[in-house]
Amino acid sequence: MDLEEYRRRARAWLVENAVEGAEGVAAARRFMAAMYDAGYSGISWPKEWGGQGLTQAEELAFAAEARDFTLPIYAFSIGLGMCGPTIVDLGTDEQRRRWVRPLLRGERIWCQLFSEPGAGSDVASLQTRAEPAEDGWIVNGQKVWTSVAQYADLGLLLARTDVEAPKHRGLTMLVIDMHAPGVTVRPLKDMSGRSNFNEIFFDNVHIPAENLIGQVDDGWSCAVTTLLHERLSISGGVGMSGARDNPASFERLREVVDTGDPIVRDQLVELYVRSRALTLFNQRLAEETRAGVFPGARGSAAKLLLAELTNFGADLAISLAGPEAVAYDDDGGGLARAVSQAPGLSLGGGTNEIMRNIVGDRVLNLPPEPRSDKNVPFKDLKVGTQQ
Amino acid sequence: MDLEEYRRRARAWLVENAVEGAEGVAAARRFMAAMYDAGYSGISWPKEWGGQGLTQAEELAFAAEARDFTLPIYAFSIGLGMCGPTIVDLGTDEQRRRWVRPLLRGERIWCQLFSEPGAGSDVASLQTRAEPAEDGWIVNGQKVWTSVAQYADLGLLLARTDVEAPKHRGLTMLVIDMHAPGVTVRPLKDMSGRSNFNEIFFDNVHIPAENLIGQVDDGWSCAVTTLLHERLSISGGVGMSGARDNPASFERLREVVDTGDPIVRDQLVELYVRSRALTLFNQRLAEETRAGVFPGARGSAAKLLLAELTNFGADLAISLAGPEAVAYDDDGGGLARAVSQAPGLSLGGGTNEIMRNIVGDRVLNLPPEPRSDKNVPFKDLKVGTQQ
Amino acid sequence: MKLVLSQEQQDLRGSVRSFLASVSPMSGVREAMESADGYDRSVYDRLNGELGLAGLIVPEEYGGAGAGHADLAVALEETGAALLPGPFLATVFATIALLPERDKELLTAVAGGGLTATVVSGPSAGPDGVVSGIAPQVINGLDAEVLLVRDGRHGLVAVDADAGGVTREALGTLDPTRRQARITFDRASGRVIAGSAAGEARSRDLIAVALAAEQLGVLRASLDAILAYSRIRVAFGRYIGSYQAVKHKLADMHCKLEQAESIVRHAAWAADESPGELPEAAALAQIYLGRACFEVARDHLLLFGGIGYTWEHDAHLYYKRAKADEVLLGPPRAARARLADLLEL
Amino acid sequence: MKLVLSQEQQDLRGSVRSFLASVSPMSGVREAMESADGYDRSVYDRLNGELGLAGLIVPEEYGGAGAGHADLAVALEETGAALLPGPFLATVFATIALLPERDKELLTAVAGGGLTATVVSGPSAGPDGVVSGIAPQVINGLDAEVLLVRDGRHGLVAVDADAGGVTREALGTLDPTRRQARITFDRASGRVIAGSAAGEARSRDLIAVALAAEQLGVLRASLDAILAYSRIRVAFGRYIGSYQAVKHKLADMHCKLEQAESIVRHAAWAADESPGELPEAAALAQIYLGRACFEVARDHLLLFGGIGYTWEHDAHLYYKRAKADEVLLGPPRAARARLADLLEL
Repeated sequence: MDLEEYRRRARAWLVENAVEGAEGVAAARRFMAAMYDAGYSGISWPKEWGGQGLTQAEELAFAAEARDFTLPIYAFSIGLGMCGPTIVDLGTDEQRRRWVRPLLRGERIWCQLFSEPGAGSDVASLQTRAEPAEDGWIVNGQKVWTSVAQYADLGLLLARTDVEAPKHRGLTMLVIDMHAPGVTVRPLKDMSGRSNFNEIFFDNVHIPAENLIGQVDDGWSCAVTTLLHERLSISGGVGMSGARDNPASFERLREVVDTGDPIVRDQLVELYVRSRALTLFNQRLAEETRAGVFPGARGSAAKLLLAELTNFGADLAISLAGPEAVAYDDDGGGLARAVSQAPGLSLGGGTNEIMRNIVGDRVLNLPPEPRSDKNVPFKDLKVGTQQ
Repeated sequence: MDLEEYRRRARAWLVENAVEGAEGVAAARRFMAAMYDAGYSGISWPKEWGGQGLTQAEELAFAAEARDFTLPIYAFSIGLGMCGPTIVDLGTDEQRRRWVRPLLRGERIWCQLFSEPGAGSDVASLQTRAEPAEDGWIVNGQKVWTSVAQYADLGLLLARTDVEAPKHRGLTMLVIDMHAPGVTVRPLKDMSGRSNFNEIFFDNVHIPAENLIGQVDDGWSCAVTTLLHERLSISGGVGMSGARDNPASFERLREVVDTGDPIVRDQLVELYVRSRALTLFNQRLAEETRAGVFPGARGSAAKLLLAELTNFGADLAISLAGPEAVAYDDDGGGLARAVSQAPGLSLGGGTNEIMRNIVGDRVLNLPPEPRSDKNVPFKDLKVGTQQ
Repeated sequence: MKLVLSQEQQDLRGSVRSFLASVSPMSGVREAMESADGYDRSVYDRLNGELGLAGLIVPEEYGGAGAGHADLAVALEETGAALLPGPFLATVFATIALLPERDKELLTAVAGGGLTATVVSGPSAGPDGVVSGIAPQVINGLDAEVLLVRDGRHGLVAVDADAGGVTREALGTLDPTRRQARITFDRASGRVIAGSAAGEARSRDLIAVALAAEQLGVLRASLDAILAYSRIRVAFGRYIGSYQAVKHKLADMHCKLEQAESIVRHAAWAADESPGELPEAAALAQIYLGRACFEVARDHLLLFGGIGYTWEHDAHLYYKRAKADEVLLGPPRAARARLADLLEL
Repeated sequence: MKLVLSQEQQDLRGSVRSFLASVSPMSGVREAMESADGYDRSVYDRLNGELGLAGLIVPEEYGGAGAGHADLAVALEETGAALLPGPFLATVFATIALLPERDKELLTAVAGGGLTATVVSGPSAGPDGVVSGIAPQVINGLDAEVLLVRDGRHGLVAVDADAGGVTREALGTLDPTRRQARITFDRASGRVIAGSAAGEARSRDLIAVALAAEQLGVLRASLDAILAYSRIRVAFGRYIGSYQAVKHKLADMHCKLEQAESIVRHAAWAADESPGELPEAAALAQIYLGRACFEVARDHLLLFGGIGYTWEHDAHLYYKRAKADEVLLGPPRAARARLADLLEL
């Protein structure tokens, strides 16, 4: 089947099945199961573990068609974007068998447990401890910024197993049962008033030995794999869609502001120029990907630009709309929400500063900054907030 | 005499003596001598060495009046702003006697010899050597960015006397006779086509022992004194005058661009806002200075803002004026010159990056960046450009 | 020109600052903003009772302190820095509107600290003081006891907030620390206070300067908060303030603060001492402070990293106040167009 | 849509790049810009003789290569990166203006590499081809052998540069690598080449895309130069590229390059394959590249430090080309207003 035919059939399936208004976790599970049965879950994942064994080309073709629909699979985004690919890359066959197919069929929801209050940009300075115990580990500590944890069955955890080693060399990756005794999930309210994230507390949680991913104390290299998948899954979608959903987008804004004012017109042009510049960059990256050139760290440039554009747009929108944007009836407030959510894009998935470091180091091959924290035993290291 | 009376008399003297059109070094010497005789040279400098022994208040009052005139004393600016104050602060009485009065009377022109091709922002990594010789030193090396060196009689030199010591601890400050054998001054053409700077080459130049300023190998602390005077003398004048001389200033630009266009009007407003913001900041610093609160490193913020404003204004001016700004008759080209000279303000007297470091470290008391070059013998240090 | 604080002004700053730190710390602000009224009336009463802030610029003959706008700016900088909820700024605006008319009744009541008021634009009034029309957005419209309707033809009309024909509806706001309301007037009766065009123009400028002073406080408090954090937060083994990415951004924010303070001091000085310079100085203050305050508040939030994105952290309250303040008196382009007119461009 | 180079285009890029590196290195550019003519005619002849660049987009029936605008963009990116002096861009503009009219005589001459031309705006022509008026600024006006006068009513008029009534005066220029002239026409005789409004509109868009391609080259070369330097220059014991102040600025410059390249590829693709999208794509390219190219060239110069401020260093040549290019087709606000019209704002 050629790609056009694949795309046509995918679209037909989506038209039939991606009905509006399906919400909640149960609907998500049902939709994942339907996608799996139709062969659209894990399109480029290995057939052996439950995928379809097709190429990136088909994966991208389906994604391109899916952009016109709202698929109710948000709860699976972390599993599909990060955890699943990590298991496929680094798991044992036994682990792949246990976890990949249930994920693709919507039976297991995953979350990712890396960030901590004292370890944001600097993930490797995390303090959650996993201590050896009979037939496995006992985990104590706290995680934060965890999406979909409130629904999750399983979590991909990074914990410290050796405090004598330098910080990158004493971490281990484990899969944790989110329903196990001692796991507490607490929603975290963000500045826009939503609770899309959670805090997770571990109080003597037992993890069985067979849930180890990779090697003990080699968790950092596993995490690098996961983070690579995270960045690809963020930058893959950036700037490609969603303009109609964003009240601060050029398309929506032009309908509400006074374009008779030359200054307003000129500022809308500026927003258009920046939006279009990023859209075309993303389209070029997508073309390259289809041609077999993977964006790698260049995706961090796209992510940085999206964060800046989102903040620029929300700020501009309110300045153009004026007082009514900040005091409104129940049906208003779209722009206020936009400006309250915009900073999230500059913080989630790596701050703007981290993105610039990545672009500088990995795309431009600039000399690295001297590091003082690489060879010090973790227990002697300054981490987090020091009063 | 109260300050108002002082100011009135100063103005009367300036009206009488600061005639337009006086140019050249001979005129500068004559004008300095006249200023000295009238008591306006070295107003706040110690009486003992040739100054007037008055306070900063009188110094600032005279400077404020002088802004409305063009004093032909450019050749003495380095001596008055940096070298002289360093001699007054750090010289022996014998040195003060020898050098201060001749400077104030216009008999000796000074230049400052710190920067080198491999040591710009990082002045302390300079490589010019001063080796002990009979009754003094022998100097070899090269300096660059030296204003008024083509007229100079004397130079304040920073040279390396110990390559075994860490870079800040092997420097010595010396006064060099610019007419001595082995000193070559070559004009350096800048990007605007002017030759306001020079390169200086030293080929076995002898400096007598009595020309040592401070202690051997303690030149860095002497240089810090000089650089402090430099920054004060730059920031003291910034944003306070010269708008009429700058074709990219708000005042000049408003006369030539199409203010009927709302976009042009809005951009002129932006230029006005930024110019006024800096002017008022400088006026506040001046008020504080008059009240006895010295700006210190806050002057670096003013210098940074002036550099950014100058570049912003020149860039904007050409964008507003359009094609005619970049292709012109003999009597045009003012804006082209402005945009060619603007970067100079971001580079001379410390780059924008150095200014931000200073503001961050000394005004905001932020933690210092780790330094790897402080305790390494200079001869083992990487400096300059490494092919 | 006077761009530095006098000793008296430094004392005023100190007393307002320490008062707010003890009486309205951020924990109190959060309680107040989540309460039904949105502010703590007892804090407001103590502010006026103990510090006499409501009467600060009211002439002594009406029971006020007779202080100048430069003094008012010092106080507003502190209430801004503390994100004080409640009708203090709204009442300052109303006081400014009343000053040129020297309305004894209301000025005396305000100076006594017993009256809250707010300025209302939109509705129109007849010469008999009967007001009709809608004011789409009124700051502290639910809190004010007197509504000062500004009518282009008949000057100010004071309407009792409880008067017949007055309907007030709460609005949703970006800034949770300052409430707004829509107020509908349906033949509501008020008292006409004569007004002049010159008085109105000056009031508008003084209101812009007062807001700019609050914004200066918001800006400064944002910068101070992130400066403190950047000295204690570690990433990759170093304090984040030692990284150039952070340090240089903070240096740029400091540059904005230096200029912002200079502009506010100048505008407040002009308000007191050089009325001819006031219109330009006020427009400059509105334009510069609106932008600089938001930019600094935004960057301070971003530099906090993930913690700054949480509801529990205070960063978003400064960010939202800054953005709401930037458009409080209209879209920024309106102030810019006004400055262009003043400059005769 | 096609935003990545084909193998043929990569080959074209390689051959133009290596040709220019050997035939017109920066030392040659400096000699040329200081010479009387401002460029080296032999370089121009070899460019056309060996690479056939002048005829690249001329249809094969007139002796050209019949290539598309996407190919032209690749070539112009390289001549831009090399700051090639001389009438290449001017002749490309003239060729673009001639294309819709398919004027055999001139297209054949251009394709042969033997003719230099430039487009002239300002003067007006009669139906008999007699031209009068002043063209205040014409790029390579002294170098061109044929002046293509664009008259709103009668289309293009080709005037011999040596014709009677034509007076050419050299102008001072910000950019020393591209000369401009004022040309006065006093009843000069030319040949009328019929022109259509549609053809003229398309030509204007294509000229904007061609210039944007040159600007992409200037941008990329500036960034490459400072990237290389930041890897070898040491300050305070470290390579300057390891400092976040430098690294993060370079990352932002790279982001501009990525977007700039995407925009140029898209506009060139639209020129060849999707004429309906061309006007918007061309306006976008003119706006984005004008600004991004100057900003990157400026920042590259500043990051070089003092050495970048010297005449001997090449940084200022890129900076000046970038600024001159930004206003070559008019002030930026004109392109922005045009885009607003196209977007029906």
